[in-house]
Amino acid sequence: MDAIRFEHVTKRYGTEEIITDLNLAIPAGKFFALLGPSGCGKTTILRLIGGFEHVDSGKIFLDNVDVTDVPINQRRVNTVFQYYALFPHLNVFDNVAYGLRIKGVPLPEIKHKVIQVLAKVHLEKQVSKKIEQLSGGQQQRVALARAIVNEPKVLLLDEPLAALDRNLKEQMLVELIELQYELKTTFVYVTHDQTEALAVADQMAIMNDDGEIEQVGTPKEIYEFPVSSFVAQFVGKTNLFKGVLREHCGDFCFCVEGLGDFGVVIDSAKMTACEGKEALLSIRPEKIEINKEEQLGFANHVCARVDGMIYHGRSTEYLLIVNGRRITVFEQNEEHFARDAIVEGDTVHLYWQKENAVVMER
Amino acid sequence: MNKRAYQIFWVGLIGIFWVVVLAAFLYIPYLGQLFHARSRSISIFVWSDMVDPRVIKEFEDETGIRVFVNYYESNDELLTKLRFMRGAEYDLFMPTHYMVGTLIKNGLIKKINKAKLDFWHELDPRFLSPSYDPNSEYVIPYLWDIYGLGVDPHYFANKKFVASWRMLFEPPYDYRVGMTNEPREVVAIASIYLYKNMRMLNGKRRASIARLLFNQKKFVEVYTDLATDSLLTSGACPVVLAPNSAIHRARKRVLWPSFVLPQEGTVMAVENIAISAQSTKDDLVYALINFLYRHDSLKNTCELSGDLPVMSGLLREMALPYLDKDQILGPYFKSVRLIRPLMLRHELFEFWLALKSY
Amino acid sequence: MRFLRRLRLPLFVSGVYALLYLPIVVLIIFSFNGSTDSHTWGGWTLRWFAELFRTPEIWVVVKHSLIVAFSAMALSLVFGVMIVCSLKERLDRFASLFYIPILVPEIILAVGFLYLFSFLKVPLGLQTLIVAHTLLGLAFSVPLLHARLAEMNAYSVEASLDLGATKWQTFLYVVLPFLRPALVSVGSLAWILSFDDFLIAFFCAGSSSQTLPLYIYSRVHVGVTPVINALSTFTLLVSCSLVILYSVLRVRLKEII
Amino acid sequence: MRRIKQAFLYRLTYFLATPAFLWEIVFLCIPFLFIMSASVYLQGRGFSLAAYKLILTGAHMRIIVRSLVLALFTAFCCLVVAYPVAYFIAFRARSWKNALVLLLTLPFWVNFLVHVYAWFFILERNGIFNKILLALGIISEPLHMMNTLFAVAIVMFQVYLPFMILPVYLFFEKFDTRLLEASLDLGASWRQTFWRVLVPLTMAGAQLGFFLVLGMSFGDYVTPQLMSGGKTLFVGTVISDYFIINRSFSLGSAFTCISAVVLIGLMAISLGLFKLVAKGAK
Repeated sequence: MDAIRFEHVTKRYGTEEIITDLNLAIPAGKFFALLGPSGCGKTTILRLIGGFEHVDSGKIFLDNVDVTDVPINQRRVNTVFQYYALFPHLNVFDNVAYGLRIKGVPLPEIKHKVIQVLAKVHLEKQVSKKIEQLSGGQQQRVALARAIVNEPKVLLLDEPLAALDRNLKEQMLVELIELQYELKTTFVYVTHDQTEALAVADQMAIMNDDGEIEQVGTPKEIYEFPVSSFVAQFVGKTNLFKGVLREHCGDFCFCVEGLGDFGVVIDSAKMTACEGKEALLSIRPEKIEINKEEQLGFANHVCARVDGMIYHGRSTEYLLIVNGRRITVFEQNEEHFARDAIVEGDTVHLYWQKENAVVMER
Repeated sequence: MNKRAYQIFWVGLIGIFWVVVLAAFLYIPYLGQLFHARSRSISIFVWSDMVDPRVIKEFEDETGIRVFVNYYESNDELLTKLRFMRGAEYDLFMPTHYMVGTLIKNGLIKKINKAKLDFWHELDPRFLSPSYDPNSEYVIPYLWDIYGLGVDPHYFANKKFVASWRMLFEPPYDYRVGMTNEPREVVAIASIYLYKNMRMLNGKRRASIARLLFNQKKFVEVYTDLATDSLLTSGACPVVLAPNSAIHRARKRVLWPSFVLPQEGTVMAVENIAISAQSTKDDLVYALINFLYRHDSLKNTCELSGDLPVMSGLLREMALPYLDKDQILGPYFKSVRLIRPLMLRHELFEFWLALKSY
Repeated sequence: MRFLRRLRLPLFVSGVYALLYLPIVVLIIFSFNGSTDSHTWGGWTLRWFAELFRTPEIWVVVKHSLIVAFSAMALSLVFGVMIVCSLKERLDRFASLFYIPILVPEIILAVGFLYLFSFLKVPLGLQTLIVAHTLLGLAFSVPLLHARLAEMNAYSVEASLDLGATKWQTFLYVVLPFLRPALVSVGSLAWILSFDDFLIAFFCAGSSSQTLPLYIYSRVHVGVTPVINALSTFTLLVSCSLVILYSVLRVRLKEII
Repeated sequence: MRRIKQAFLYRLTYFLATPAFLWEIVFLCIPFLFIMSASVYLQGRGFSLAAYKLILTGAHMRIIVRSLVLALFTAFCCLVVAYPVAYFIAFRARSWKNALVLLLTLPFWVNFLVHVYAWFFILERNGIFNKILLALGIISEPLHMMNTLFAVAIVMFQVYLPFMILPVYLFFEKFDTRLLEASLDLGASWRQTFWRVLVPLTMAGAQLGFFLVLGMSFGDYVTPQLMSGGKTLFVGTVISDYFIINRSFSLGSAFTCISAVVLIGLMAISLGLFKLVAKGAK
């Protein structure tokens, strides 16, 4: 079942079309992430769900009920805002109790629920503090508590962790996942940070700069099988090659000018669409084996010259040049002392399996 | 020296420094006077509508004496300001007759030197040696005003009009009246209406005058000294209590307002010229006074303000179509009394305040 | 229906503005009134403006008013900046006390000034008006400048000192520019309070220091003459053009810098 | 000499802070003391409460109460009207914002007296308002508006309205509109959002404006004098009359003190009310 469904939604600001004919279904009970570059309109989608903006055409369904013209305060949807938007004149308790008070819930029940939800976000000690006395992470938790205490059908999170430092961010991510698991509420999480999205989401959508959805799927699907170069580049790092797809004795091969032919695995439906046309090949840097000596058992092979190296701790990033093209390769730092250390200027051999390369139309 | 005392010393020093700076700033005018006495200029304090700016201008052009003109709107304002400044600011002012006694008592005006006045013989003797200045020692009568009813004849085209204060205090028809905002005048006129005389009010008289005015208040549109003339011309009030000067001004715009002197008799106000006791510029002041009384300047002033000159000869020359000059200069003059307060000042004030507190 | 509901607020606001400007528009129209009687309409004319410029006494009192208004404005700004910058957050507790002079009815202040000046035998003149109006100006300048300064990022002063500026230079190039918007609004408020003040001037102005409101009051007694209307139109025109000039200049300056 | 200079620089804070405080002391505190002492001092009799005895009679108290009611009414009307206007300017006016704020301040540039007097042309018997109504056929006889309490009230409302809108607007300007969205998002209606979020957070501006208008209209001299036709007295006119016309300083001071006490009392009460509204709104 879909928690939220967009049908042919278009939104304009003035003459500028932010979202054009959007169709999107967000499954119920899942942690759904909406990933896109800054300014692509993902926040607008969130605001449309929340009811802060009105669509210019199309319909929005919440639990299969048309909510296109339902005002904000009557939608069972709550938002955790990017800058928290906590009420400065109320303390932590009153902030969290706000929605319940509005609904006219009796006071003992409010108290019970608020304390419960504050415990969930580990803020039971800050109940009567003022907002300005809290740290950024604590404010974030108050904003979260304030939203979930209302038991919304859908919780919208608008880049909620953007203002936090890295460690806090990771900690909050884990807590968010646990919270979602516990509550089983649909979370819609908007972010421009792919690591966040990959970490939290059960299901995710990638938006491009024009406000179009490029791909919807599980994080793994998205990462392993991007449908477009945009997705491939935006989610993780990749090496892209332009070339032409050909069939050769039942094997598929991808010809890149100046590099040679590479074997790829591809289903026949895609083959018919792509054959003979210009296409793109994407190989993730960590899928490429780098070695100074020649190796056996790999489908594809090129020689390259090392142009630079960046040490990342858990891995090393090699910047390589093959026939004037740049290729990036990650290698896990498995041993304390690697075999023959690769240094700048060395010539190395690169290998990858044909299953690890993805062919895309655009 | 211990630390605390040191601190206090400095704070005190800084405080004193600023106090001295402030004081120096406030007393600048005194310093200015020390260095150069004011040149050929005089400062006069006059009714806002009684001096024609053109006359002053002519005087300045002719003599080269600079005249600073300041205005007041009531005799009480004049007295209060003079008292606060001990009269030092002005050389000449223009009190109404009922204020003259107080000014003399307070030592704010000095005796005039009639020898320096070249028009004394022209003044109407009826205005000389009045009760408030028995030997005409202190003030020179300048202009006078007679009070009556300003009437809109259109309203009374089909209604009967009686030349009586009744039209003002107990209107026979349903119309609104305009009053002046000077309790001295109103109470005096009420007394003339009820008792045909102006004696100090005893308890009984005071009560009946209070009743009369309270009842009248329902019909009163305004108690004001502002622009009485426009009340008549705008049609808001068909009957107003007004000095003739107000009618004079009204008739500059429209020709129909008429001025009626009630048969019960009426009151008048005489404006006088007085010289400040502090003035040190006698020559300049007398030059100005003589200039003000010159026929052409007096005529200009009267033309502008509508007040009557105390020179009967000049009065007869003037074109005053709304006023029966023979009537006011003839036997009727006997029933025209000088306005005076019929109660003590405080009593009159509280009386007026009570009337207006409802 | 929804369209109408959307228009409700803008319509209400334009109604309020219409009410605010009703007397002013009437005033402007009547300053071109050809009739001598200020209460009836007698066709368009410019003669009141001609008369306005031929009446020297008006310009004397205008000059007085301008002197008083500018001095009071300057004093209240200078004193305000001085106290705000020296006490900083120590002023928190007192800042709102400075509002008292404008919350107290002006008439009470005026009477108090009269007592004070007559007790100290201070000669009444422009300088008494200036100090009196400075009190009113301080009522705006101290709390508002204080609030503005509190918004200032404390690090910018430290940054300036770190970059080698002296305290005085920091004040001149960092603090003062930051205060500028507040200085402009406070300054214009203080200026207007002083320029418009009738009651205090009524009690505290000396003989040679009549101000414009006093002059107007004395003229109103005879019935507002169209010359006064013309004067009001003229001041409005001048202030409008000053405001426009200021905003244009500000834009220009921004472009240049 | 150098030591003195150094010591002086060390005391610079005192030096700079003194003038403003000096002004408040010399021109605010001392005059108040003068007024208070004058109210209990009768010439020739020394200390006496006779002045208060006279002032506390019916007529005077009636005047004070009437001024108070009028001032409250004015301030309240201004507050009610100012809120939507300030809201519009702050949140809806977009590019018109600066112009609208500027337009609020422009009326101040017309002299207050002239501003008030202009209402004569509008309200008088054959003034603009009556002429329009007559021409439209709404009334057959000119309405009697000039020289009534209605005229005083409407003029006060009109001239003091900007003093209310401006402070309220200033606090709206500081207000974070995202809080409105947050509140609506949490299920509050517009009305609830208004009372629970907008009002508590802009209360300080409303208070400032309210007290400003209350104080100014309570002691106003010009408006009642010109618009009521002198038929009814208000605090401002009476205080002025006591000093200028009656020259009775003890009575005038006593009246001033009592009106000030009443005004302060009222301000304290309304401060409590404001707090209550903010609290109740929670």
